[in-house]
Amino acid sequence: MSTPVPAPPRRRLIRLAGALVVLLTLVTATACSSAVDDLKTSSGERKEGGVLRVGALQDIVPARIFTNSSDSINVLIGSVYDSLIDYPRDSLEPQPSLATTWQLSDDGKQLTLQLRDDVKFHSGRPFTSKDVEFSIKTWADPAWTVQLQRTAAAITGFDTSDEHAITLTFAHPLSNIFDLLDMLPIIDRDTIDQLREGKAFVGTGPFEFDAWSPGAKISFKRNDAYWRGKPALDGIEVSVIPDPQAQVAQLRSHQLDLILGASYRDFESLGKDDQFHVNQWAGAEGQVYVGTNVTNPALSDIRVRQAIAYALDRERVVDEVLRGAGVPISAPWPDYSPAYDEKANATYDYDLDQAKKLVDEAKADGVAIPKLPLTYPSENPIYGAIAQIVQADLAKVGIEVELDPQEQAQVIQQLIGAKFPALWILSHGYANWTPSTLAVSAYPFNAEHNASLYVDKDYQAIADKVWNQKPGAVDPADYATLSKALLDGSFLLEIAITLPQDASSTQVHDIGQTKRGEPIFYDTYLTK
Amino acid sequence: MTLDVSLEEPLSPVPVGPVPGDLAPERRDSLLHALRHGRGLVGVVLVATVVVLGVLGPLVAPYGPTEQIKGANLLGPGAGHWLGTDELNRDILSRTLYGIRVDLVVVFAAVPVGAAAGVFLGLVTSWWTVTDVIAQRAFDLLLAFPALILGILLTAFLGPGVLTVGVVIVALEIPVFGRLVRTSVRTVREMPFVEASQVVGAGPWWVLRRHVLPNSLEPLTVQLAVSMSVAVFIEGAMSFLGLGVRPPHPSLGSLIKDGVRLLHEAPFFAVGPLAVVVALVLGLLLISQSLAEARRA
Amino acid sequence: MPESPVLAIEHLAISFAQPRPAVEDVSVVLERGEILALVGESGSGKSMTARAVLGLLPPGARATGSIRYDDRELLGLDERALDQVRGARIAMVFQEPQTALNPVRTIGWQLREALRAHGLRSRKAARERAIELLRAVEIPEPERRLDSYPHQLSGGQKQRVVLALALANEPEVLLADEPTTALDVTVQAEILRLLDRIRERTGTAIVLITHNMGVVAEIADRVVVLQAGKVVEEGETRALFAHPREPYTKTLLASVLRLPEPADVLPVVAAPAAETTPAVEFRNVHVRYGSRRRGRAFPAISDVSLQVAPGEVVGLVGESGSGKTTLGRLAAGLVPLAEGQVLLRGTDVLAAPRAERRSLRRGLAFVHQDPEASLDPRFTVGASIREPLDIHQVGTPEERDARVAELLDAVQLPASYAGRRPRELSGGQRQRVALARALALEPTLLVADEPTSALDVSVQARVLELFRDLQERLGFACLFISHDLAVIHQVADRVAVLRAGQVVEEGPVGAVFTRPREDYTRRLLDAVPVPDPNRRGRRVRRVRELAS
Amino acid sequence: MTRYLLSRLGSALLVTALASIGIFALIRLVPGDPVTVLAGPDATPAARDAIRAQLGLDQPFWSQYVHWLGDLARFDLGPSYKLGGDVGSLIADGALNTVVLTLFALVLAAVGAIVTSTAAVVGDRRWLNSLLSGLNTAAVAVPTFATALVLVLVFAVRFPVLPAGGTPPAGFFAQPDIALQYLLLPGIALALPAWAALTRFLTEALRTQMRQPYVTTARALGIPRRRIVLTQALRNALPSTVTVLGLQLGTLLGGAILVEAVFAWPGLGRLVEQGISARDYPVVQVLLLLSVVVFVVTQLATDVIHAWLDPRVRLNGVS
Repeated sequence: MSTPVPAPPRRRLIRLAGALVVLLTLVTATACSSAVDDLKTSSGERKEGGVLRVGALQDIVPARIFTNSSDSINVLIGSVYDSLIDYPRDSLEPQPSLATTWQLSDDGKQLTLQLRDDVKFHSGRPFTSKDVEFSIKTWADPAWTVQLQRTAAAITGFDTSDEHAITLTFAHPLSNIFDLLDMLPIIDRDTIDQLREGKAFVGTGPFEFDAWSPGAKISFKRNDAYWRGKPALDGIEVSVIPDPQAQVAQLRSHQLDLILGASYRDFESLGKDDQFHVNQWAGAEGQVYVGTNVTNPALSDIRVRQAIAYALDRERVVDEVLRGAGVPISAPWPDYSPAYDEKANATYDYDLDQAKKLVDEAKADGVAIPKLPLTYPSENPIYGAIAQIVQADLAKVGIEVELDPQEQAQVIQQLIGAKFPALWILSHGYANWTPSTLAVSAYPFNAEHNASLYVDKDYQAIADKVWNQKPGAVDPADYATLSKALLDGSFLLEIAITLPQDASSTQVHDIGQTKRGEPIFYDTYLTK
Repeated sequence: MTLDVSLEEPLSPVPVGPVPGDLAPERRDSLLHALRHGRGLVGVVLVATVVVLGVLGPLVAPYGPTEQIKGANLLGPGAGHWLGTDELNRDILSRTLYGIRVDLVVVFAAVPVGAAAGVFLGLVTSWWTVTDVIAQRAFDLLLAFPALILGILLTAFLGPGVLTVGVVIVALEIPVFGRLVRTSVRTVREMPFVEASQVVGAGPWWVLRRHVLPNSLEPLTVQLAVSMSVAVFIEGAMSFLGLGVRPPHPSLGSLIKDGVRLLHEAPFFAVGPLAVVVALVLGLLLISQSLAEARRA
Repeated sequence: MPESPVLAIEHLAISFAQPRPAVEDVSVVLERGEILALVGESGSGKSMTARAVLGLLPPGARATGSIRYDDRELLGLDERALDQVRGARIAMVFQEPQTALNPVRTIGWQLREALRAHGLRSRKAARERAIELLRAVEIPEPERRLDSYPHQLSGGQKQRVVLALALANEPEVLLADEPTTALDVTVQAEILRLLDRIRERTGTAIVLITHNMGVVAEIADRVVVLQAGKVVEEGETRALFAHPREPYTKTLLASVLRLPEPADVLPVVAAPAAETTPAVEFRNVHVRYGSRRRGRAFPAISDVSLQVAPGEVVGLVGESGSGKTTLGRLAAGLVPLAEGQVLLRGTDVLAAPRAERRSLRRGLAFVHQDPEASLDPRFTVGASIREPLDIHQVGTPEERDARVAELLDAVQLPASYAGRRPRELSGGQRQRVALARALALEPTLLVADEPTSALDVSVQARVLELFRDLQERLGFACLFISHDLAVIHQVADRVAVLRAGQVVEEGPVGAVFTRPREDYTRRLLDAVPVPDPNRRGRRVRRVRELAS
Repeated sequence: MTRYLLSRLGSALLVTALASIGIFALIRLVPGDPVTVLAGPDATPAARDAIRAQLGLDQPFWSQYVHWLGDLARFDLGPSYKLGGDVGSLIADGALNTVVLTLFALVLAAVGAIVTSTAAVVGDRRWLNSLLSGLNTAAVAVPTFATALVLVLVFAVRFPVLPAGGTPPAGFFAQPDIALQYLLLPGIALALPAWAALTRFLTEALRTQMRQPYVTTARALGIPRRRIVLTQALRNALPSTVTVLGLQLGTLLGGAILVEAVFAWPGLGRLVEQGISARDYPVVQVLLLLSVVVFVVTQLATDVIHAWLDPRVRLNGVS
């Protein structure tokens, strides 16, 4: 009566599951189709072409494409466009680029530039003086909200009668005119509308814009007709990876060749790993600072602001937060700036006793110091870390601080509207350029109207004075006065210069960087 | 007809009909019993340990939660600092002990508040068709947003902080409990004993208060434990995305977040807070499982 | 040569991990081709005994002793070996046809599975055999039914399918666990007939597990009486019914309610109570289920008019789906009225103002069929009984407690029971509590929906007696709903027979049951199994006449 | 059944319509102004006004809403404020990534749950049950971001066999074998809690089914236990499991935000976060509406599947 037992479905199921597991293992294990390149051992032999895979923290934003506000934008501008002149990274001596020579009139109000005649846009159209005029006028359009818009707007005349030369006329001498010419990418006037929509970016640079999928990826291909000669790489592919941790993981697993946005600590540990190379770009610095609203009753007393300046443990911030990738400062200037003065830079060295003394004095004079909110953007962890160090130090001198992390969007709105209730932490740039650029353009410093609501006649006067002079002809004493005005006003308390970093695998060679912070891949090549 | 006197119906409890799979009639306080034995006991011990650590933590913590110890930058676990120190020279053990409190608040305040609100709304609305339909659609709407999207959105309003986490959790729990209670109302109101009360003249409030609520307590208790474990995760996930407590104050989630940023260089950092989170969630899950089992039995 | 018994159970004992009624010592022998009835009340172990044969005991149960099929020991066999026996040699049919079939598989699929389990792999052959089986259990249009799902069949048809499944592999023994309990009497009669014919045709020996002495008398060759896990008495059916030896068997037989014989009934003196207002009056009422707006209204009650005089007990009988329960619920205000009027003590309930409606409701009470669900499991017995008093805030709390004690006494439960929980009570006790609760507000009308049908016969008899006694003492009117004609005969003054939502016949119980005017009523009466084996032949003949 | 489904469809549409108003209003109540975010810190007031007018944000609320509805009806989602691109294609890219990841995780979880819970019920061994229950609890008790990070550390950084993150460079369909490797780690991290929840539910549902009388009937017919589990109990447990699966989809979408962050997976989570932080109204309101639509459609789909799987509903319209 025993009947043949049918093949048990369970066994079939187990077999099926087994087959599935084997299949998956095979798929993952077969080297030929592995998603992870096994690039651990490098032969050091140069590879022809190849695509450089770059990780960036932020995506491009077409409306703010000329603002150096994200690392993807930096790659795009640096790769697709050329400017008329280039500053070397650590000096303010203009070098030829699209302009070969230039001549400034004696009164400093006219600049004539000779342009290269062998340059073509990616569209194939030749580059002419009209393009320079168009680029400057675009830059002067407030809609693009560029930093040196005031400088561009001060250019009142364009003589483009010669296709390969241009003469610019200024409303008044512009000490930072070469800053503008360095920053200004030469853009194609035919495709400006597509640029606005993010559909086309046409320039004269070593790489052509290929495709953009918002939020994910931007790709570039080699410009074979580049006037300097064709670049080594076949192309560049930028992946937008907002999480620094994920960037590092992808670099370590060799999915990326270069990452632009890891944390300071990650760069530190990658630097110790001989599979990777970490670059630190002096000359393209930013500055992190504590801002004060001088109309806040407690902060309106200069002694309180100075006390805060003394209580900032800049060395600790540089060591523990920036992991050494920075320099403690009291005045904004880097050491190669004409305004740099070692003594002025040490004005507010860490001195808790002095700080406490100032606070006590102010309190004795009846200044009430309630708990002060300290606002900072919550997205970037270094602000949070610095804020907590500042909070701890200020507590020691008798100033209670309440941390107020906010979204970047709200922080910027408060910055623009000068609406911070008391203190804030942010970064600024432009101290590495001609000093007048900082005083007339950078938002927190703008002498006319700034986020601190700091109004001072002397400061306004000296800011204007250093701007309305010929480039390179500013009296060093004027810069000293400017520094003194800033330090005496103490409305913006510098903490440290931050040095931009990036990390690449050892297969990547010869990456460059502009003063603007744009990575340059023209010379870059890969080894096998 | 007459009946033989010898056949007395027994007065001692006799279960009716031996249905296969039914268990002993002794069900008195079976829920409490479940918590005193086996898995339930493990759960209670785990949760109680975390609660005691959180409540007594400040007494035993060697340092303050925000105290920055000079020179103690990112130390590994050692005699002075059992769990090491963080980037800002703070003792992780102390921060963990203080951080537990945030999660305790979230778990034992926000979840009950959300649950109570959900139960109340569910009870009030589900009796009448019109209010029921409205409430159900509103609950649907709340459920339609994944927790973290709700979190991101609310943070845009309120800024990061414990309050935001609490509000997110309350907003999440309202529809969960509202729906649960609705199911109970729908089931219980069909029960013969409720019909018997209605025949005599019991109104909706009477039925809801006297019959529905007491009879929903068991599923609600189970859900409460589950929701509490979910709340721990939400605090963790929101802190992970930077939407949680404000620095410098620690929470388990923010500690894990800080820890995982350094996972590669300082793996010890996240271990302590992660262990606490796992213990708390595990404990709550075990409790809910044992309660659910006891209920089914 | 005396044939060996096909199934022999010796000293079977079943124990459980948790305390529950167990089987202590059961020995039963089943001869080839006979129908053996296993009789006993709940907890007597009759079902467990049958399950033990096929190794289908609930988890945690342990069986000792011996169960031999064809001299082969079954107890202790592993699942694989048991699977060879199950279905092929010994098959089993369960009580509840509603749930015994897989709801998401077709009838044909389930039959094929049963055949496949014992070797019939060919789809075509299986289909043919399935049709043959459905035909054997007398299901019309078997080819079409193969593609039906269980929910598309009636209860009786489902039980036939279950039988077809059991017979699929031509077993020698069929264990039938209460196969007709959940069915209407007319269907029950048909299924019993079918079982008998199957035995005659195939020679399958049948163990029939039942609590219904009528069924036993109808069909069984031999009877084994179980009480509390032990065999009390056994014997040939006629002999046992005629001369029960054990007191338990005697009580069991005595508890069985019987229908009146025409000769028993005295000419009823109708006591017309025309001048008093009826406790409840239905005037041309209609009830529809489903939303009428969506055009799917299904009529449950159509144009019924009925009166219940104060102090009168009116029985509502009918098969399932006849609308008897709906009518009761209508009186209790639990279902919406579609058309017509319901008058309580002469007042139209729906037209009455709120306050009056509330006071009218005070005079109502409702007892439900299911003792498991008729009390809130979270209330103590006392709280349950008190609830109507609480709702209407009658008297002080102390007075209410006193009233609870009084009511418990009235339903013959000790006052100490007030503190107990429903789960600590037996089914009969629960129904007593439900009755006490219903009487708390001294209702003028009690609606009792099958209050005793879930109870054992002996318990049922006592509850009915108590009910009758209370009714006479308190004088409330009552709508008593039951499918069991004998129960109605026991308690009701008048009876209304319902069929498909309409009253077919109405009148004094004695008159209707002995001299029915309608064919339908007669058929109902004839289908009731009579607990007297001597009258077996006569009844079968009459049923056949009616069926033709 | 059609009638039943139509009524469900009606209420689904109502929820979506109400949600669209709610979302539209809610986003505009969030403090912070898209114009200032877009214009950046250095813009002049005039520049900001120009941008505001260009975006149509100077219009009254209802006019903006009606405009938006009109655009929606024409499937024209307009340009993103910040990213400049068309919102439709922007979301389509992100949505594809998220949907592929979520569905992959859903399939992993569902298949895994069916395999493990049938194994547990068929096998019915004490050690097997303890093992599965332990795994199960562990999968629920460890936060998703922790499992995700550990997976990256182990399988991508320590032993680089799988990608640490990102989407397959050639897309999902060109090279399925590569795509699978990219999906594996985030898929597992996302699927684990859902697998645990489904397994727990399905095991319990199967055990409940195994206690049903029809199973006793089947056992009494000599049908082997594993066959009963696979052909009968599973089939009966499926309808309610589908409902739970539908609910899990919501949880998975929520979890996807975390997993996407860890694995640098450019999906909807990132878009939501960026969109809200930039106050990019067109992006955010479409995304939020999308999450409502997904929820509503899932509910509807589970209702349909539930009805279709259960012949009692399919044939008789009993809901």
